Amino acid sequence: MTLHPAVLALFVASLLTGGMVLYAGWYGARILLQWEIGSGSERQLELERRTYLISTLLSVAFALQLLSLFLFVFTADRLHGMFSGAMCAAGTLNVNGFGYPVLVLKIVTFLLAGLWLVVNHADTRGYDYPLIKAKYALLLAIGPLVLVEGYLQYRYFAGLHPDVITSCCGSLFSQGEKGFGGDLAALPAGPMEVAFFGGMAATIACGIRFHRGGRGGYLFSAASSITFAVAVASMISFICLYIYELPTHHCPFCILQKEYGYVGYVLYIALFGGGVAGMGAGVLMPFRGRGSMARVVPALQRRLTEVTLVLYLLFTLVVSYRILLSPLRLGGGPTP
Amino acid sequence: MREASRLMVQQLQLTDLCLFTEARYTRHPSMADLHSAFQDHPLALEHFPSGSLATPPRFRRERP
Amino acid sequence: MIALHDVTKSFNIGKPNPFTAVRSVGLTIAAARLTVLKGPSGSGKTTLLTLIGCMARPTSGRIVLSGDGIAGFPGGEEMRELDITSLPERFLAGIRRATFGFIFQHFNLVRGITVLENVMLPAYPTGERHGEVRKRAVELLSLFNVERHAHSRVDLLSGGETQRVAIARALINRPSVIVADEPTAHLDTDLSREFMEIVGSFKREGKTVLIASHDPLVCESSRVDTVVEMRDGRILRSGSAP
Amino acid sequence: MNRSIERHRNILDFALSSLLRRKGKNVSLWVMYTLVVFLIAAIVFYTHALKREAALILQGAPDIVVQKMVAGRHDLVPVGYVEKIAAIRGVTAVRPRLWGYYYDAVTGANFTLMASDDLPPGTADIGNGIARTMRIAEGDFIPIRAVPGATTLFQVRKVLPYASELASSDLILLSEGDLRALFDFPRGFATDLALTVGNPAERATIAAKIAAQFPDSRPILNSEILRTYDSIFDWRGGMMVVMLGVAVFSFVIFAWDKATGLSAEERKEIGILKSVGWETGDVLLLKFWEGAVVSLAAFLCGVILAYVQVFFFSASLFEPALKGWAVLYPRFKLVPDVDPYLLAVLFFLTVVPYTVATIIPSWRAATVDPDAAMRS
Repeated sequence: MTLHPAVLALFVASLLTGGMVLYAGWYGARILLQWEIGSGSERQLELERRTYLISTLLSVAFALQLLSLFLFVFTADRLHGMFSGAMCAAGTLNVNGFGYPVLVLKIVTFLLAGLWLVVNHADTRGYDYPLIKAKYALLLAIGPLVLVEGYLQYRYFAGLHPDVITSCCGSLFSQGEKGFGGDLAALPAGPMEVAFFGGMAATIACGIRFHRGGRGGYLFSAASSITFAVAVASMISFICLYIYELPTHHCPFCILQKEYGYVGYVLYIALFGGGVAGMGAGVLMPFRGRGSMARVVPALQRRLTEVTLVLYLLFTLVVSYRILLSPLRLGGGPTP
Repeated sequence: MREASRLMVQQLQLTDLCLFTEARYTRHPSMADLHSAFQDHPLALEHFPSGSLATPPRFRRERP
Repeated sequence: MIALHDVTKSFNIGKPNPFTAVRSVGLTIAAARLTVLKGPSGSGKTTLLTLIGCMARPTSGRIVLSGDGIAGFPGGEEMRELDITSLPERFLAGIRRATFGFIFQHFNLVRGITVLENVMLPAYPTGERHGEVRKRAVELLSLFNVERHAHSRVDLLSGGETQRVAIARALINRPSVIVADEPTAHLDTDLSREFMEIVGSFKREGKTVLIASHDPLVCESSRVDTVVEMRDGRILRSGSAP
Repeated sequence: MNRSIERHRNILDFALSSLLRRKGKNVSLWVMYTLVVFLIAAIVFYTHALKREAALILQGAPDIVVQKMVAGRHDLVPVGYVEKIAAIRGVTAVRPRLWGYYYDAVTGANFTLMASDDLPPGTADIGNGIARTMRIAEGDFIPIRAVPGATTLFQVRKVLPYASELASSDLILLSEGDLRALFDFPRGFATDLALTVGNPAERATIAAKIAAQFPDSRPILNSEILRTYDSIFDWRGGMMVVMLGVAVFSFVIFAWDKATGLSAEERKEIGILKSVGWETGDVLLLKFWEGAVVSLAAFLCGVILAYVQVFFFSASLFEPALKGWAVLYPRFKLVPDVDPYLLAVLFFLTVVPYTVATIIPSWRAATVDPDAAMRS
């Protein structure tokens, strides 16, 4: 199954990303060892020039990571025709054991990549490379993840044999099913709605307070991360039900399809964007006071908070719009 | 364009598109058995160029 | 005002042919004055200019800019003094763009684009509105009465006109310091005298001017305030003009 | 915020002017780039459109086709099977089909002959491809060498419509009697049986029953007929892309070489930019915008050219490859159908490798020392 053009495209993407991250990681390690800001020696100048290369490489690599995350899900959705029993991407990912780990790894590397870009952006604003050690340590953490993900993705597609009987998302994400998908689906709709809307309200409140007063940065970042997790869980537990207008269909992938107007993309982009921005603001908190960062980090955090607020608000509006619009009324729901 | 072909297939109960008219197994890939490409003699190799394009369908290859 | 403390710049360290262009130079460039670096070629004049003009970083020693606010440095407005020795290149370039205007020996205009674009070039990365930069560029060109060449290509200009366009380009970002490396090397006497007129107008506007030259017309000109003699990377004598 | 937008605008403006200044190099790069995108796009469009066409046209194919196999070879099926198969519950109709191939020595083309019951003896309906190849029209006579040796002439009653050429370009329809006489078909046998099944869900179970009841028979389901063409081009489409991967790889090396091989003029220009006030990041952005403009232009032109080639000229470039040694090749127009997903795949296969290949060269170009211009 590896000779399908889309699969080849994904391999090209993960090979290039892996290569770039390796190259950047190797230089990152060299920088970590030989970096002394004071000296004007030619080696130091050479290393500083190298930092430009590394940040360019990694920005391209992580942009590629984002694109390949969506292409991966879309390819899985596109290939469900090959497998009897798979009605959407959920089924295709379930064909062999590598499907879901690859997806989870892709999401994790995407979030870490977003954080790296935020830290890198802050570092370039400071005039004495204040965060360079933190930046490359984080890079050395992301590198292996990206390589493992590339390998698993290869194993996943290589192991895809058509006509394998796979279980559809209906059974994967149904109440009765044991396992991760089932537990998420089994979460009761009523309390989850309260948790979701409460989380959103808390994040927005902390966000505004942090944006105006500059206090409570950790609180805001924690709130946005928890709400991110709650939102993902509530996607499966009740949001999809309203979109599909079907009380049993919990699949988080089907909303990416045409018949639901690709609303899945809007939701996921808003959710992931807001999540990364919120966590980014949190990651920068410890560097608020350090030297040249004192002036740069608060301004950057304010902008990140704005991004989180806007995206989370968009997410909540779309969700509540679909909830009010859809004829389905869940029993315990707070809505009239 | 498409309607006329659909009608033709419906009326005459055709089974394959007329794309590669070189050999039996490339003209009707869904009908041909696995061995029609090597029908000339026991050691025959497949030699029609479009044979490399019209590969035997998957359901023929996978299941016995 | 720019102060250099015990600045050394050597190249190809660790390679077979290391050489030191500038050896532990101590120098202060007074504000709103015309300083001339005098000395034969190879005496480190040009390297010293690149160090002062934030183009390169010294191997050792310290360079300190001072004055009422450091233009081009984020949050520099209310700073009295800034040690720029180990600033990353991004910030050096910011200061260079805002504080220094460069005039080169070979004029260094970009062939293939119009004169106006050449003058506007240094302002592109600042992100200033295109319209404002263009208006200022046209004013500068008319100030040096080369405005009629605004839309012609650079290689059609005469030596004198090219020099004036180069000067206009140096002034586009309203720098407070003008750095010129052998400006009169390709000019005849009356064009050189005219150049010194322009330098005089800079001083009247309160700009600091730094010229590296061994052209007697420049060194003995009455407008010079300090002459710094250099040889083999060291300062022999630095005193006010005779 | 608009300060950085203005900065991007200025640098993009300068990037465009610097691209135009070095026309020779950039145009040759753009042409190569467009060619690579065109080739991959044409392949991807062609395979996608053909698969959709096959899936839609063949929906009318028989629900189940039963063939008799003798030692792995397709053999004639005795008419006796018809009653037994008709007896299976769920089978609504069984129609024996009589068809075969005919090699016409004159034109060297292969035709498909098929029995059709509404034709008076001595007449034939021929596909448009045959009419074109043998240059005959309605009312003319088509010579067919019969098995006993004599060449029988059939009068062409009707030429099948041009629009249906994708399905019937090489078809000759004769009455059953003529066909049996021509090829000395033994009485009581047919080529295969076309079954219609009332409830589509039962097709698989009925096919299993037939296979169990007649071990020497081979049922072929309608869904399998439809998916025949999925596997043809999928694998082949992939193989083509692998071969084109080599083309992309050589193009990427070409782009790398173009990006590293800076002319003295360019290096001097970047030196001037750096000395005048540009910073490494700005020059990197300049190089990025140059690459982006070339990539976008090439990607758009390549895709548009591929679209025109595949949907207006129905991939005439590929015809020799697809035609092989066949004399007769159907003329058909593919219904345009471009799927944004394909464009994304195309983007990954062409623009992404180019961008990655030019990062390091443009970085190397951008790290010219600011004081280089002073010393020149």
